[in-house]
Amino acid sequence: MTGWTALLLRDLRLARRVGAGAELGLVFFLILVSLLPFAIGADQRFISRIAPAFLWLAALLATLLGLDRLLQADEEEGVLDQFMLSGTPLELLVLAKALAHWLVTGLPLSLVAPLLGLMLAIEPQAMVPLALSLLVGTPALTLIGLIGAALTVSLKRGGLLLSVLVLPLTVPTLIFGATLVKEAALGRPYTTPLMLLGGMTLLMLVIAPVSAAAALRHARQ
Amino acid sequence: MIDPGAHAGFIFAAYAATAIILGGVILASWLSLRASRARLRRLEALFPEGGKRSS
Amino acid sequence: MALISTLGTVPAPALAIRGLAMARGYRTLFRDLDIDLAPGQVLQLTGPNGTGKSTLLRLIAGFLKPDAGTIRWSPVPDEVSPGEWLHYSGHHEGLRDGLTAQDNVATLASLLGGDPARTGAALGAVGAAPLAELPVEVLSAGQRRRVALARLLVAPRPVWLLDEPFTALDRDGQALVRQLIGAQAAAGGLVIAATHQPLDLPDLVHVVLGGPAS
Amino acid sequence: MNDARPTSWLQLANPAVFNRWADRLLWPLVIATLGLFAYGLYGTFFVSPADYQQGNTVRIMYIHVPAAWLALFVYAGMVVSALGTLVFRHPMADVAQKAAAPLGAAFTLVCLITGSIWGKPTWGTWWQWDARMTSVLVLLLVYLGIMALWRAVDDPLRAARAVAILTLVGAVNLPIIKFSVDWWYTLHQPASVFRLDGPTIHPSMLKPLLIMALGYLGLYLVLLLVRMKTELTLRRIDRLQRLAAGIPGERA
Repeated sequence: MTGWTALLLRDLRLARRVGAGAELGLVFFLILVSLLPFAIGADQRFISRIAPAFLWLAALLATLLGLDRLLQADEEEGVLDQFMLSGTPLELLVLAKALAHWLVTGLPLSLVAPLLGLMLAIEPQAMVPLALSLLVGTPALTLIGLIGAALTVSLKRGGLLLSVLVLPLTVPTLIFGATLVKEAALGRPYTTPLMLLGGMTLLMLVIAPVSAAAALRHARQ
Repeated sequence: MIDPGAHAGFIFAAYAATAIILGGVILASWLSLRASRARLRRLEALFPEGGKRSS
Repeated sequence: MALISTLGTVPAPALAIRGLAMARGYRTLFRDLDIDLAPGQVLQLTGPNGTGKSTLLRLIAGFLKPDAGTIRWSPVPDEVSPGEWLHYSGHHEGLRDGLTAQDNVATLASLLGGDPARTGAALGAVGAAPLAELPVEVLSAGQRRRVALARLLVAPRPVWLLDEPFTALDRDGQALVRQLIGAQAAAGGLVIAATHQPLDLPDLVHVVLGGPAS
Repeated sequence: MNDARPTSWLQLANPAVFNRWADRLLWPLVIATLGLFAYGLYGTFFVSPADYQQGNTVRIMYIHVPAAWLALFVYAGMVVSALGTLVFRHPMADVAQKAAAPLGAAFTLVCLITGSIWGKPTWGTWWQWDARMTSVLVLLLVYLGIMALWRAVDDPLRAARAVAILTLVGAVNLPIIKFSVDWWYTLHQPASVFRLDGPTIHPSMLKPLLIMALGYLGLYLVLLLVRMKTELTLRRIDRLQRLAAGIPGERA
């Protein structure tokens, strides 16, 4: 077993044991969705109209959960020192951590979102595109968050700062994702936003590990 | 054609807002430069050889 | 220490430090530092607190870049990161709460290019076999130290950098550390330990950091 | 590969040289800036004609458009500083970047507020989720994030490197954000809005606009120098305080 897969499995195991992973993110997502009608009223048609945008916004916020501890816990315990001594490049190791984070937040969220879409009276033809958009788009959110996590790794209360740093950069992902679902709900083709969303994720797949690793290296200088 | 006089208030507001923001930044920058210099002078008077040793 | 004798897979390098200088913040910790270390030698670093013992170890580990001077390993070529040849054991054990001692050490073994299958034997060798299935957050500081020591055995590496290796350890534990250092040196490895405890080893190189201010 | 910058050069030489040049440049720049603003404002209010469509409100353009240019220009300068910090480890690069970020945020804020005030008589609303204003708003958020990161990290060198990485990440993202917002706007564009950007600009308007832009640039440079000098003084104070406290191990 290589160091990369060992790290991935370790983080998945940690997420299960510590309980900050899948369940809590999903519960947070569910709470956000159930709060919406209280804020805007029970007008089914209005809810249906803003549901795609709102589900994407909720997914964005749920993805931020736990990001502040993603690298910090390893830094505090001296595990990041060991990363530096590993034969596996730091860029790939932080990518493994991001993948683990996505597997316990983004992935379950994408699969559950259509069910919550039912509650928000989303158009039936938009169910599958909703799950698809989240599957393709939430990795970009996690990866952008990875950069923020690396930049705030040594800060005691970095959670709020992380959100401030990260959220502006998520604008394109949010636009493409929410537009995809909206177009699908109107019965229009959604290939363009899907391609743009995928492009965003691919781009972040390159930028995020490199910048996060650079930030971690510089943070210990 | 819009009556030129009708929007004088908006023009004034825009220029005033700009003056307040940029003026605020100018004032803040100038005051902090003065404050930092004053503090440095006080410290240098208190520890005359401290700064020399460092360079 | 049968585990260490497998060191032979990697040739132990020699260390040559020339003209090393480092400042932290505005303080110069040391300058013009020269150190030579041959395979099989043990270096003991001493000096008052805040004189840069930990910084020197982190410089050698490659975590920090020096202000001036060079750290060269031979025969390791310069392009290879020295990180892959050495173990670094700092103030933190490198163990994550929420995982068992076994899981922690096995993950580190994989990360450091060692053999996770040796985890059980390594934990046994440091006297932590009964702790293997316990989550590390229930362990005492000394027990955590022991578990962390197992890392040195699951991934054989020729160079050990140990920052205060005796902290929190009882008499047996301290004897164990001495034994491990001795075995590593006997196998041709290279050990640099920052500690004020006597190491009781022949052929010990001693470096004192931070003489009186001139 | 372990050869690094000599300590003395890092600590003193360059800041001293910088301070000498800054003192020499500062007052000529102040005078030039005042002159440009005087000439520019005269042109704005007494020479420039009212727009045939927007009337006198077009006079807001002379403070709005240069602010938008500066908002981008300052960010471009910060990208250069970020490269200076990360690649060349230039000791003045992070000082420049730290000094520039609040100035960029201020120009962005001016751009947003004047745009909003211009929008009220033009569009009939204070805020329009128009592609440009939305992008500029995101730019302001990025500036604020950079300033927040500067404040959060205590050690200046460490903060400088983190901010430099964030600046570069932002630089890659800003064009994408701009593109996505434009794309979003073309999908959601309300039919009733008419665009601010006239296809052509009359030379009688262009000249005061350019002069005002130069005035803004001068103001930026003056403030940048002042803030860099302040930052250097603050670092010197910090150093002096630590030395005066007699930290052990100091062998300078």
